[in-house]
Amino acid sequence: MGELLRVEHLRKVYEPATEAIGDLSFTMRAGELLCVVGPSGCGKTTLLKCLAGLLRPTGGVVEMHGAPVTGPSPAMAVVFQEYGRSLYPWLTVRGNVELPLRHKRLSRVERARLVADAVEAVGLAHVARSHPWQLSGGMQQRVAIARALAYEPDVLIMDEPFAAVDAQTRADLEDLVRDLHATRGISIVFVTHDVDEAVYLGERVLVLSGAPTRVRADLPVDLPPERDQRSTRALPRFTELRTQVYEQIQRAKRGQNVAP
Amino acid sequence: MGELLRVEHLRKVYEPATEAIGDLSFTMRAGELLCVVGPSGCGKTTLLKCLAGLLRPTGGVVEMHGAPVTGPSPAMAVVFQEYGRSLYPWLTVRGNVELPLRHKRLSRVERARLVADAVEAVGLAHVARSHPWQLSGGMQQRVAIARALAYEPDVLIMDEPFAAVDAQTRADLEDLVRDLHATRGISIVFVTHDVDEAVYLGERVLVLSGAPTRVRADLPVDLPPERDQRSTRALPRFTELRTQVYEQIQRAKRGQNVAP
Amino acid sequence: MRVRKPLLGAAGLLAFLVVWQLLPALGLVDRQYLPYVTDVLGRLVEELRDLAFWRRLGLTMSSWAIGLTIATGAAVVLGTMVGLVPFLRRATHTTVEFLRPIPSVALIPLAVLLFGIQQRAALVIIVYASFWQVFVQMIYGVADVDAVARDTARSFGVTRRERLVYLILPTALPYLMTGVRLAAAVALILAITAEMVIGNPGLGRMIELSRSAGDAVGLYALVVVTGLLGLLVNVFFRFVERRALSWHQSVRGEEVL
Amino acid sequence: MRARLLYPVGLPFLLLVVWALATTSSTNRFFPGPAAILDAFGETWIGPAFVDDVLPSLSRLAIGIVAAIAVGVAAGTLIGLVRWLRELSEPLLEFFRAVPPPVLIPIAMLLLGITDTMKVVVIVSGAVWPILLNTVDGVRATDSVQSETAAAFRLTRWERLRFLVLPAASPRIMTGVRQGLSVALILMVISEMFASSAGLGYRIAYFQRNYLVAEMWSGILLLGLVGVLLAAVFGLVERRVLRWYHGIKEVNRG
Amino acid sequence: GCTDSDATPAVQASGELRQVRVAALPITETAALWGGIKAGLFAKHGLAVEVLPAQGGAQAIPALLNGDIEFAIGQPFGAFRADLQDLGVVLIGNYASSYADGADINAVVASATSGIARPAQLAGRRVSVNSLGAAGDVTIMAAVEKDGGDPTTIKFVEVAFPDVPAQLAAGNIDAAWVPEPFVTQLRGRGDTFVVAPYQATVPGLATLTTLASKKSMDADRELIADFSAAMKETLLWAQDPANEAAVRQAIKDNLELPPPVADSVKLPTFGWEIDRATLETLATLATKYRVLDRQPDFGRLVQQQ
Ligand SMILES: Nc1ncnc2c1ncn2[C@@H]1O[C@H](COP(=O)(O)OP(=O)(O)OP(=O)(O)O)[C@@H](O)[C@H]1O
Ligand SMILES: Nc1ncnc2c1ncn2[C@@H]1O[C@H](COP(=O)(O)OP(=O)(O)OP(=O)(O)O)[C@@H](O)[C@H]1O
Ligand SMILES: [Mg+2]
Ligand SMILES: [Mg+2]
Repeated sequence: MGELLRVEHLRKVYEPATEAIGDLSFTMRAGELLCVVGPSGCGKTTLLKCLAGLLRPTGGVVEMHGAPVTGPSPAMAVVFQEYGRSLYPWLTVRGNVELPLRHKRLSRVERARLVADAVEAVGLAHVARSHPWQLSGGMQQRVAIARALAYEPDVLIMDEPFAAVDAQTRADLEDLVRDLHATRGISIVFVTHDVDEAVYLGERVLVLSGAPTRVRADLPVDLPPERDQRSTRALPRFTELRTQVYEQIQRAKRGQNVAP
Repeated sequence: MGELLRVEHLRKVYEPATEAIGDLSFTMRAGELLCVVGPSGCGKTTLLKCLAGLLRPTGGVVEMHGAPVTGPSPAMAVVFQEYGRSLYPWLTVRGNVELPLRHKRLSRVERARLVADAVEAVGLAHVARSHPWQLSGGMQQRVAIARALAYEPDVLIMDEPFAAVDAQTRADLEDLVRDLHATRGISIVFVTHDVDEAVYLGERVLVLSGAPTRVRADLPVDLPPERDQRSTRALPRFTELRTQVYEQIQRAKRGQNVAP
Repeated sequence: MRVRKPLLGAAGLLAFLVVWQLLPALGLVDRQYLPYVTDVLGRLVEELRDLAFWRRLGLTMSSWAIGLTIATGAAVVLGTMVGLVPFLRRATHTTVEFLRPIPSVALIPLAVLLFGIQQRAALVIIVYASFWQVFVQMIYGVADVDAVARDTARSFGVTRRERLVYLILPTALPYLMTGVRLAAAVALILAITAEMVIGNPGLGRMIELSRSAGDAVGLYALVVVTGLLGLLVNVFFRFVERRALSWHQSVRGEEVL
Repeated sequence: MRARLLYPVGLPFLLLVVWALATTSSTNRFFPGPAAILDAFGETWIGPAFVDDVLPSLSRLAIGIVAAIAVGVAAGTLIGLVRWLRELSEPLLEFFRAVPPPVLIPIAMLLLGITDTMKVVVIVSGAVWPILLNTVDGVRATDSVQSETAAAFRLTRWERLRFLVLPAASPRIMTGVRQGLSVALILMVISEMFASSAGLGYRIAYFQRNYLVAEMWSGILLLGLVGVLLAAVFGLVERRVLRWYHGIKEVNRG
Repeated sequence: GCTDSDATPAVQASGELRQVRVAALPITETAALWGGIKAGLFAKHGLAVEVLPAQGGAQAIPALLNGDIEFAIGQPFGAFRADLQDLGVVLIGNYASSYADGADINAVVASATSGIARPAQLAGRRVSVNSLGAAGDVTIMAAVEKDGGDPTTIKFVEVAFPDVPAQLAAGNIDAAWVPEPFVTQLRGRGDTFVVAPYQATVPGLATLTTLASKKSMDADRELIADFSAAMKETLLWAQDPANEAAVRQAIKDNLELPPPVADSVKLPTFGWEIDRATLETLATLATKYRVLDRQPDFGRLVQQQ
């Protein structure tokens, strides 16, 4: 598979003077599952917004399939960190999930099926007719996830998508994501604060330094592609990797310089 | 120490027909640190709002220090799950933290010190003059935490307060909470989805069933009161407890009935 | 970037002036009824050099300012109260709906009866008309407080007064700003209309005089003056708004791609 | 149930009583009592006057309101969304907004004749401003995360309008419409005070000129009633359009 | 440099003058009053008069009744209406009248395209007056009937005098009742003079009269007497051709009229004596055409001073 994303010397300064991203370079293959971790406030959300074409970088290049990203691409879906605010209170759960499908020339039946499947997958079939403000925090977050799933994107960008759900649901959703990735070959960029999650899900973990952020470490996850909540997490290599990532974050937080 | 909270046959139905809390009874001692876990959407936030006097129960009793709770008490501080919306965009970080202190007859100097300490404690001293919408998600959440800390409450109610912060910061904040509890004797009700966190922090873990919620299990955490991120988590008893809690949640999700 | 906005605005005005000049020039409208812009502007300059004009302008603007201040003050206080207390809101609903649409013009005889042919009569009319603009906005604004934000205030035991100052008023501020801008325009319109109808001295009377004299150029010059006044008022309130609402989406929100 | 009836009529009834008491003790001819006005109301408005004066006025009002809403929302949305357009047109709009409608009537009469169209245009020319301004503000205040969501999912222009911009601005738009309604009613009266020989506004002006004080007050009463009726209809529409919004408010009060 | 068009040489008479407020329409006819004040005729009688512009009886009469003003100068029809409502208004004198013969001060003018040449042809057409239900439409109806037309078919609309030329030209109305200077202006551009309705039906009809309230009549006889004497003198002064220039100067000083118009505008007959007969005729016509439902009580309304 070819190169999907290329980020080179990316830099983003929020006016007047907050340097969120210092100088960031990495590439990502098509079909890869890349996890991004880093200290709070280091610039992960900012990076995702630049990748998704929602924010114009101050400097550097973001390329997708070799062409510079100038705006949101139709092949991409995003799950926002601020899940609550990304749902439209005037639409029901179903309406929110269906909304992005409207311009996807699908038959009515097809569309209904996609929506129903996605809502089912996140375990919200029983509240499909409720409005978002009638749901709990975790349920709202799952609506946002369902919306992205139903959209059937080629690239899925997720910003701490499981922050507000319980351990069991989280495990189920993690497996759902792995499954999507494996069967449909979707490329996924996944931001998380949970180091175990990053290692369990990712094929590669990108550790970012504190703001202004740089790449602090780029660790390939050499676990078998067939993963399982029990056995994979019990592997010694898993523990090794998670310790490695954890230490990198800790150093990033302490602001140590990146080894060249 | 005496009884702080008594909840008896609590029931809450959202109009028209969502039964969030079925029949909930438990008590809590003053100075206790109680962790609440349960499946997503089971009614944890609803419970906290009832405890805080923000929501009127449909049935049952909530008593604090022997008197029924009819409205918010000045001795209580709450960290909301929807941290973003609980911050006022027209105030700076400092302004947000300072706001609840204004009616606390403190000298200006004293107040400034409290604010500075709290903001420092959550690691946001460098952005004290920014507005909340200029901050990342995790930073916003920490502002909400700082606000509750500066308030110096007797009872602290926290609804997934660390959902959006990185592993390292989370560990630091966990220790901060343990420390507050130990040195100042604050009573804390702490909702979390992280089972490890619940066991590490709590003196007792309350596991709730799926909605309409009941108490599924009420487990005392018999770990030594002196805890430490490395050694405590490495204790065999810790692993035992976390497996216990995890299994209870899993069963709760599968909707099995509570053993009487 | 700073200069872009006024430049564009000026371009808009200029285009309008050109169209105006062309209408009579191409014979689409008789110039007796729609005189050339150049003539009107010429007259305007003449007026601007006349002290009497400034005196009348002063009279009109002082009624405007006094009326607007009273109306805004009263509406903010009453609107906040009615908006916050459900009992008041429900009890006053029909009465408000009844009183609001009563044309201020129809109240002129009443005002004259109470206060005579004086500035105070005009003030009553101005206050009455502009009060409702702010009042309605205030009620809506006060009701728009975010639930989580409000619960936050309640749970921290923030006092009533502080809640008002730090939560409710900031939430209602964008609404208030719109209300005041609307009210400022309405007050100006009524200051002038009242002078036209009641006949107390000011710009309105000048307009009525040029009208009855069939002096189209003078009439349009004065209409332009009223328009310009409205513009100045808006520039002023926009400035205040940018100051007061720097945190608000509509002010900071221009960055999204 | 009792409270539901008590709230809408309670305060008006109280005011009516105060008024009646005040007028029995005073002999001022310009303040007739409620009984006299009610008499005049029956004599003046019930009968052919309703068809000749009131109905045409109301239909012009209705057309004017619909047109003002259409123009105000369409233009407001466009201006709110397109920054350069806003900057281009803002001074111009402010300019026109400040021109008193009575001054515009002769010009409108010239261009459109002494027709119903002229009166409708006058109504629109005043009622459109609150709607337009509120729409602009509402559109501009759309939540940033919500618009980012729309951008990320590549909603088309039309979908964005239909599912994001208009619903998000709808609470503000409804505030504007509510204010526009009363302005429209006022302008209906003013437009009939010029170049007219029938209509509700004309009648009121006529009574006023002829010191038919009770009749004049009955006209004002009728206007007030029309206002209440408009507000009631508006309330119904608003509750439908803003169901989600009131839903949230409802939950918050819970 | 700057100008100040308000700055008129102050003619403040010294001494103890009694303040009097008079409401008058801002029209050319008021020139007699302004001129008389400037000429010091009121000061001679111990009065300092302030002229308040009122837009018509609807504004002036409430102010008169609540004591905000002492006198008002207005059309007799306003006084008729007020009397019918028992408001307690009295006519204490005349002010201006139309001409019994010769070119009158107002007329019905038809647009050239309407083809109207005589009063009877107004039947069934759109005719404008400045205010419905007053002397204008009553006398026009009488004139049409006199000429053999059906007055009930005329469609009257209200158009303010200054708007008439444009509306006539646009074809929105067929004919209009206008005073000077509009009559001259319209005829000058080719519109047709149809009839002078006052002259045709009630020659010499009063156009403006002086009003006071019954209350002040009873309470302050001295003021009424002083003011009446001053008014009488003023109107005589204004009627004197020797003072015409001063009267026209008063127009220029107080109204924003272009000087050529102010110099050429036709002035009415000024005089203090009320011609009660013409007023009664007018009221009779008004009752006939159902503009009024009964006759005012002239015995109490007219109190010539
Ligand atoms: N709109 C904004 N204006 C100004 N500064 C901003 C804005 N958004 C973010 N920042 C700043 O940019 C930096 C990076 O923010 P970002 O949201 O990308 O962090 P993050 O890595 O997503 O953090 P978290 O894990 O807490 O969500 C932070 O220091 C923040 O204060
Ligand atoms: N305002 C509301 N109106 C109607 N139903 C509501 C409302 N708020 C919550 N609910 C329902 O009540 C139930 C419990 O909600 P609650 O927010 O208490 O869950 P929670 O335990 O906090 O979940 P999470 O962990 O996802 O935050 C859910 O089924 C939710 O749909
Ligand atoms: Mg983030
Ligand atoms: Mg919750």
